[in-house]
Amino acid sequence: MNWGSISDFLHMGGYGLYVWGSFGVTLLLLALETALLSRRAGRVADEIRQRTQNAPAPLKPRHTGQH
Amino acid sequence: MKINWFYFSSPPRFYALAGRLSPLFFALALLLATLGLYLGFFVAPTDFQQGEGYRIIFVHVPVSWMSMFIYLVIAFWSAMALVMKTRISMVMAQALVPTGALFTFLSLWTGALWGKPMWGAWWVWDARLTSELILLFLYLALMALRAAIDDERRADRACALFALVGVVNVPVIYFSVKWWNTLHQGASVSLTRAPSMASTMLAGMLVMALAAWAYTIATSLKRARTLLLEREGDSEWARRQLAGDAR
Amino acid sequence: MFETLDLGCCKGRRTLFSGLGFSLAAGEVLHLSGSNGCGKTSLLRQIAGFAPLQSGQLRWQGQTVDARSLSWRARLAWCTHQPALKDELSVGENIRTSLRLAGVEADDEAIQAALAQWQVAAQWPLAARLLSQGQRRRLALATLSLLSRPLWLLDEPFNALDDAACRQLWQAIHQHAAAGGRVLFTHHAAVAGVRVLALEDFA
Amino acid sequence: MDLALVLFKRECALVLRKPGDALSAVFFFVLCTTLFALSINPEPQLLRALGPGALWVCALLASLMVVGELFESDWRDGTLEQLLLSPLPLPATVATKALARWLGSALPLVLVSPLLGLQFELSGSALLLLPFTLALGTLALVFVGSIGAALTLGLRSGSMLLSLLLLPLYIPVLIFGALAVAGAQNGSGFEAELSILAALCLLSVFFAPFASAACLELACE
Repeated sequence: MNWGSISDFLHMGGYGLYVWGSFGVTLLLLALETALLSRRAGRVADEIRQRTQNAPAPLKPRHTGQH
Repeated sequence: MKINWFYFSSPPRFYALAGRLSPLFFALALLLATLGLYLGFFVAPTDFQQGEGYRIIFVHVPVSWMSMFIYLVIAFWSAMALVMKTRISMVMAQALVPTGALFTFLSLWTGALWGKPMWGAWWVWDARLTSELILLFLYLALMALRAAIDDERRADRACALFALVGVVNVPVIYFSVKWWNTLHQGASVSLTRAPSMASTMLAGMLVMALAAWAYTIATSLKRARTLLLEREGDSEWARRQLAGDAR
Repeated sequence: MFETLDLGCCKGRRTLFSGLGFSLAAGEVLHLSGSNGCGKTSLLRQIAGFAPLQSGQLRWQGQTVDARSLSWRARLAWCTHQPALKDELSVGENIRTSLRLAGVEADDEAIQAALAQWQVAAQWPLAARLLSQGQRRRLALATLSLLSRPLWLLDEPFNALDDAACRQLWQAIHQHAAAGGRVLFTHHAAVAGVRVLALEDFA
Repeated sequence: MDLALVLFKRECALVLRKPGDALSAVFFFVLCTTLFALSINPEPQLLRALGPGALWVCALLASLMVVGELFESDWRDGTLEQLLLSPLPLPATVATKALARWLGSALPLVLVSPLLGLQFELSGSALLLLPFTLALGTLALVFVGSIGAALTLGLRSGSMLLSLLLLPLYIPVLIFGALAVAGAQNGSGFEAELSILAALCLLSVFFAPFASAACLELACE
């Protein structure tokens, strides 16, 4: 164990700002990306469900010479 | 047994597979990150030269590796998309770009935070840093190019072509900046001095790198799913899939 | 015989046409009709190999052709509302260069004669920027007959033409057909005496 | 080959009929370097140190202007479609156009560069070397730039996007060009940089037309 106390841990031997700045921002941005992604996925699915309800007859699927 | 490489290149199958794999990889990423952070903060010893500040490498090195690796993967999927014309390859290439750009930004950010206490400067024109910055520009250019083109097919192919041109250029850029740098500054300070690293440090870094991998896979699969829905939301399979999801 | 089999076109989520096929024998003229936005131009662009075929294939004399190959493109004459004239060059220079770039060696007399038919011969030394819209169209259409390419693809060729020019265009089309050429043109209105393919039938 | 010559002649004629368009890049280059020199403290030491880099950055920005309009007018007036139907292969078309454009716009820039080098008090050998590096470099920039021009053809905010796409790709040329001139300036040798610059130039002249041709086909869909 490297750390005697919580404040020791936060202090990071004088590098607290830099270390926590790196880890904090990384965590924050990754969480943000995940959250934005979930929201977008939900919104797209909702939109399509709505369209499906309004126009129940599905369009002919076209697979156009591509896999 | 003959393997059908194109089995999962059918959008419905891919959509279903990605839906199953993405949460798995998210969980894996969380697990690995926890383990990696534990190793990094509680097991790895203090560096005798850099003190506790070196612990930034546990996030910096994985995101830097990932940022470069993702670009290669994008180029790979782009080449696949141009040659095989598989729709999934294009969606995958598109899905990776934001994550790659994010990692590149984080690499620069953490690099600056590491450099300030160690070198006394937020930024030095080191070959790796400069290449990383240019990599960020390439990612931004890819996103801007996609945003500027309305026609999806043209956007796909234009981005694929640009990604391939970019991947040819990245090593040239790295080499040229390195050349320039050695002329101007002499040998640069090395960020990762593998030989002098304690094995626990290396282990922590590798676990964190694996976590970044898992995170990238999870995010890109999830984004690919969303993109696929946006593109083909009106097709029969998407409707069936969504009806199934709602139940 | 020029045939198209099972052509289709999707724009975003909309299917413009699908399962479209027709054949065009030597000497035939085909009018592609349909309302605005029904995919007439898209179809022509697919046949010309500018846009990729989204489905189906093109066949020429029974052989499947790659619409993006140079050999296919060497069979086409393409005319749209953009006359491909350079403002800075004179009419003569423009026509001469575009013919030579199309791989045609035509002497000035032949070009002059064709221009005279379209009543733009007098403009020969003028810079192209001095021409009116209609004169530009006439020049582009006059170039067509000089190209000696078997398949003409004309996108709304009658637009911006006066009556005399329209008659001249009909004459040119029939001449081309009589010489064993094929003409495929789009037009929004009905035309008498020409085989029609209505794109709406394939929507 | 014949066809390429016809196209080349037409492109040259276009440049000659409207020299203002072609020379605007040169004016930009002259203006930009002069402003650079003015904004710096007129101390010879400083000017000499910054000169190679400043000249090269201005040349790079000027070649961005050169490239911007490479296919634009052909695309607008329908010439590009006719060129696609020409028996001349598209990569050859691209190369011919790029070469003509380079001759029309970049070569004058190369020729005036020694004069502008005087503003920065470059040494004799650097002044001699500057046009050679710029000639090789701008050739590479125009050919690589043709890829960007083809990609952004007809797009909204095309010129902004063009610079975003191209600047990362331009960096190696910039570095070696500026280094060669700086090397000649302080007498530390420039052969290696010059040969790398030549290699970059050859590579881009050879490969870029194929990439641009693919991008042009895409833009014409």
